[in-house]
Amino acid sequence: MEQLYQQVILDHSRERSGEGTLENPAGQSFQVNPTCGDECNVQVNTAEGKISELAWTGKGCSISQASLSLMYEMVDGEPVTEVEELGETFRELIHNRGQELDPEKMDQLEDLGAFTGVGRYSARVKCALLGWMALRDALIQAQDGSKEGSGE
Amino acid sequence: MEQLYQQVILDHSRERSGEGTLENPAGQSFQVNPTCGDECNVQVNTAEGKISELAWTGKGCSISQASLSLMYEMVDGEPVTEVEELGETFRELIHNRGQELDPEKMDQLEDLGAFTGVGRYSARVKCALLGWMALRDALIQAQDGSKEGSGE
Amino acid sequence: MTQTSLNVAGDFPLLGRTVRDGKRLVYLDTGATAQKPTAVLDAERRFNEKHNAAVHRGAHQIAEEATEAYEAARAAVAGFVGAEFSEIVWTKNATEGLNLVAYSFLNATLGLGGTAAERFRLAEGDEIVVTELEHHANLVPWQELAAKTGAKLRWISATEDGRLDPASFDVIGEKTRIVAFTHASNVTGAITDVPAVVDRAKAVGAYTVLDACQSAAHLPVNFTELGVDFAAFSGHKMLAPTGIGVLYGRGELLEAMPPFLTGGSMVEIVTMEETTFMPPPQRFEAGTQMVAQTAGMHAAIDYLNNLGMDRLAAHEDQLAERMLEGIATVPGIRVLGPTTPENRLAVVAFDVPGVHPHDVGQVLDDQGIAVRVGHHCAQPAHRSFGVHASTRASAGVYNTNDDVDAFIEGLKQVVKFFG
Amino acid sequence: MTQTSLNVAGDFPLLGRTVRDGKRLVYLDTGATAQKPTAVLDAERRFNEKHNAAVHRGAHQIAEEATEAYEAARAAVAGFVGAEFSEIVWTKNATEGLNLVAYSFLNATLGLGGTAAERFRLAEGDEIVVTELEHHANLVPWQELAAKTGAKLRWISATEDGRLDPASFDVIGEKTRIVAFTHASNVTGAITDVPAVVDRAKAVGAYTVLDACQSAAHLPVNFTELGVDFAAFSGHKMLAPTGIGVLYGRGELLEAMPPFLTGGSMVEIVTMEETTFMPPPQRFEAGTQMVAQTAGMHAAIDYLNNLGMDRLAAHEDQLAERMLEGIATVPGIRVLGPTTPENRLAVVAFDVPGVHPHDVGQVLDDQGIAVRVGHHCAQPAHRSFGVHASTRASAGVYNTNDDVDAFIEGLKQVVKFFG
Ligand SMILES: Cc1ncc(COP(=O)(O)O)c(C=O)c1O
Ligand SMILES: Cc1ncc(COP(=O)(O)O)c(C=O)c1O
Repeated sequence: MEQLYQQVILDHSRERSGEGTLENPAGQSFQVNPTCGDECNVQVNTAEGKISELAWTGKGCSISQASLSLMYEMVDGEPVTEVEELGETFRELIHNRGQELDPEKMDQLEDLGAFTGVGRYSARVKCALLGWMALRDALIQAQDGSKEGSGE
Repeated sequence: MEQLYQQVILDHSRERSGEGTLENPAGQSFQVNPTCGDECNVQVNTAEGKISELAWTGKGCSISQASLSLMYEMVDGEPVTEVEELGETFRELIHNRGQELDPEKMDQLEDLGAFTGVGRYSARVKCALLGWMALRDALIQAQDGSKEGSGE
Repeated sequence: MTQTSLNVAGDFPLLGRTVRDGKRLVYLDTGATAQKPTAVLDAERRFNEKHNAAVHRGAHQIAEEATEAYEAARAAVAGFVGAEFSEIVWTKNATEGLNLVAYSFLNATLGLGGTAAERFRLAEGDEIVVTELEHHANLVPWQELAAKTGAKLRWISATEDGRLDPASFDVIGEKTRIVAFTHASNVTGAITDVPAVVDRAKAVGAYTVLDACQSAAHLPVNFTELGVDFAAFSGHKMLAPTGIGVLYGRGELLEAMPPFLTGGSMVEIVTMEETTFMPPPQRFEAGTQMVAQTAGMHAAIDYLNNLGMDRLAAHEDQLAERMLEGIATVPGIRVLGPTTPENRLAVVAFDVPGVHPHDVGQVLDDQGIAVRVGHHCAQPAHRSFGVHASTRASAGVYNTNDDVDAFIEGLKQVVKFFG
Repeated sequence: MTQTSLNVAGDFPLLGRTVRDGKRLVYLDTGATAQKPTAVLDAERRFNEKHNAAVHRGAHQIAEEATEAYEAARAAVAGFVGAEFSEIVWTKNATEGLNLVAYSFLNATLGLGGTAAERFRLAEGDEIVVTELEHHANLVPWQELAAKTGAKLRWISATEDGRLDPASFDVIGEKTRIVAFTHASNVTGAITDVPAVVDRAKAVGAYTVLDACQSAAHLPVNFTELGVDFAAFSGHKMLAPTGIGVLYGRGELLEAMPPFLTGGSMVEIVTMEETTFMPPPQRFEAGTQMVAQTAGMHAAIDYLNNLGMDRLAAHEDQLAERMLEGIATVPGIRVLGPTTPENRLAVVAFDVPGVHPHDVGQVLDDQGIAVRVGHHCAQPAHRSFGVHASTRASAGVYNTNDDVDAFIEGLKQVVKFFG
């Protein structure tokens, strides 16, 4: 249990960062986990290739809430390409059946490494990734929007 | 094989009695065996509680054709109640899994006793009974008709 | 409280395995799907090794044997639920059975089935009544039917303790054509007062469709006595294999109803232009059926009959009582549904305030206790309790007091871990 | 003629039994349903004894294992037929798969599925094309769809030797919306020139629906390469258990299609008023699925892959040739279908003039030879040959030259007995 519910996760599931909504998000995505009805909504704005604003709302289990909260802390203000890369690495970790990735990647993940144990429980994979799915989706929208915008 | 295909059956399947149609049948019934598409049509008139006219057409296997032919020979001109009783006994025989019924009933069945072996083959039960199903149906119609008729 | 344990866990091979690093498995997820006794697995295997062949389609010996096994299973089911042989239609699960009824109404509405089927036609202004406690399987097909025919969907609401609210039965009125309702909720465990609904439906000439998915598996049921028109249930919840279910339909209605799935083995005469159909039950069994699974279903029915459904129900009543009493000793837990053991199944869903069901389930799983978490395919039922999801423990023939006690102990760990 | 026997009969327990007072069983009814190897029965049983639980619905360890087994089987099927993972939908049999497509078109026509589904709407004047060689499973659902939507049914006719007649392909025209046709006839054994039909259908923008029931079991198939839009087949014909089938649908189409059966596990958000649905393949898998059977299907695919579908096809080609040559030595027998072995399966239906198929089958059965008699769920195909019914011998992976020879010998007895 303690392997799954690392202190970082328990803390973030209680004290959540980044909860809220944006006024005029360029990208937003609503995702549902059909098994439990859990849901989240991620909103994002980008500027100069970076995430300029980020907010989320959602209801769900400690894993999904902690994942959203930690995601917020790690990616807000960061360059979009790096965020996408981080997301890929995180997905890789969660699909790694409870094993750590190579040290370089674990370094990149920083606190997200606390989610390593989730990969042992395939029913929880979706919980850990729900927020990141929404972020990926929202970022695509935001950037399509900004490309369209810049074309005008 | 010889137990199933008794000589009586082979003979009747080749030289069939009663094939034909009636002009104004009071009762008629068309029956299909869905497995093979075999079919028969039985037409009947009754008068004074007896079968006054009977005819059939059909296509099917030797068992079904022989059954229709022998049925014709046994019931044409006979009292309806006796025919119905005979039909019940025949059905009983065919559902008896290849065993003869008690001697009294076997006497009543006469040549129909040749069908005893059919009961061993559950897939052939329907073949042996197709004509008799049609006859029962046609007789009900004929008698409903005659009752209605006599009521006017 | 007397122990009525049936002591049959040894008949169920899966229950002998361990989980999560050697922990004894405490399986409390029978409401989702039941484990299978050796007798059922053996029957299915014996069919496959000795009698497997096409049914109603061959004249060779094995085909005859397969056909006999298939129809003998139907006869066993008919006896089990108080129905006639030809009132029993095989489906793959309860969901298909409920869809079958809904689609047959649709087909009749679109003109199929001739004058005999006119009675099933729906029109704008007609109403279909369901309940807030339905499993999605007995809700969404009726939503869809309503959307396609212009009929209006209405519903009976749930009381605070998760029963159908008689005060809302007056949604069944002159316009009602169909009343679809569950015999027992898979969330609250509440057993419905079926005659109360049927009487009302009959009074307005509406057809009744009973979701017997939870009831047929845990109670003696007799559809003829209940007076419902249709009922559906699944084999996998009652010790039989996956992939086999049953639709009951009153003889006269199945006779008149147009088919749903079409294809082989349900037709009489087929030309390129037109097709005529066989009488029920064949009319509703298109294509090669789940024959080996019917053999398994037959063995499951025999197993349950040998045990006695009355004894099974009494056994589960006692487990339900122990569960409810145990849960009451864990502070703060809210049971979704009746908190007393009368007229309910041993299906107990609950909310641990502040702890998400996923997390509850995870901590239980870590102790070897298998329960279900989520909305249990009944989102509106959860919404009626003001929650999104819940944790559900549900018992079966093989559970014991020890299982219940382990579960209660586990629940205490949950509260401790997240407390 | 070289013997290509695969010598695998020993893998199939049922083939070890005797029939009719101790006669060796010669099973030549694989076209109806195949026997199952021990590996398949073991896989199904292992699932039931170790990993049985609700799929996509639980968070406990066994539920996770069940879900993984279920989806791994899907991946295996996808690989086997050249499809993407999410293009594979589980059904109970091929018949359900074909009905699923027909009903989804109906649902779209009735306004479901929103604008994405508009492409599937049918209207009066539209045409649906089938063929005279179809199994009822790929004919009657289209007749029904036509009757319900006002579309017109047209058909490709059969040649004298039981192939699709290219001269009649011009029924596929501007009005054609759907072309449903078989990959291989279960009566004549003829293999269809799929690209010829697909090209024509594509040229007029019609959707193609392939009945792959006989082909997927006996030939290497790749639906992506064939370019069809939908394809259906059944597990029980390809060494897997009864009760499991597959619908292939091109990703883009499944994405846009409204669901068919509705209920649990295929929904996103359900309110009493309205429901949203999951993406494919889940959208088309309502209710508890045939999970143990998917484990059996996985083992069947593994078994076939190990053997090699190319080798299997070569083996059966050789048996077909031997059968046709043998039949030609029995005077008077008329083969319904191609009399030469190219582009055909080892499925040979024939007429013994003056002897009804029931009687033919009975005499063969008496010698332990299991064949099929009747119309094989293809009445129009029989009508095109001017017969009502036929006898059909069909071979599988486990048959040998000895089996074929016993069958030919048996046929000589038939002619002698009734001659
Ligand atoms: C060519 C063909 N299509 C469709 C089917 C229907 O398959 P099933 O009965 O398994 O649904 C069959 C087999 O019966 C067949 O041979
Ligand atoms: C009350 C109820 N109805 C319907 C169903 C649907 O049954 P199945 O999924 O076997 O079709 C279930 C089980 O999931 C249930 O509990």
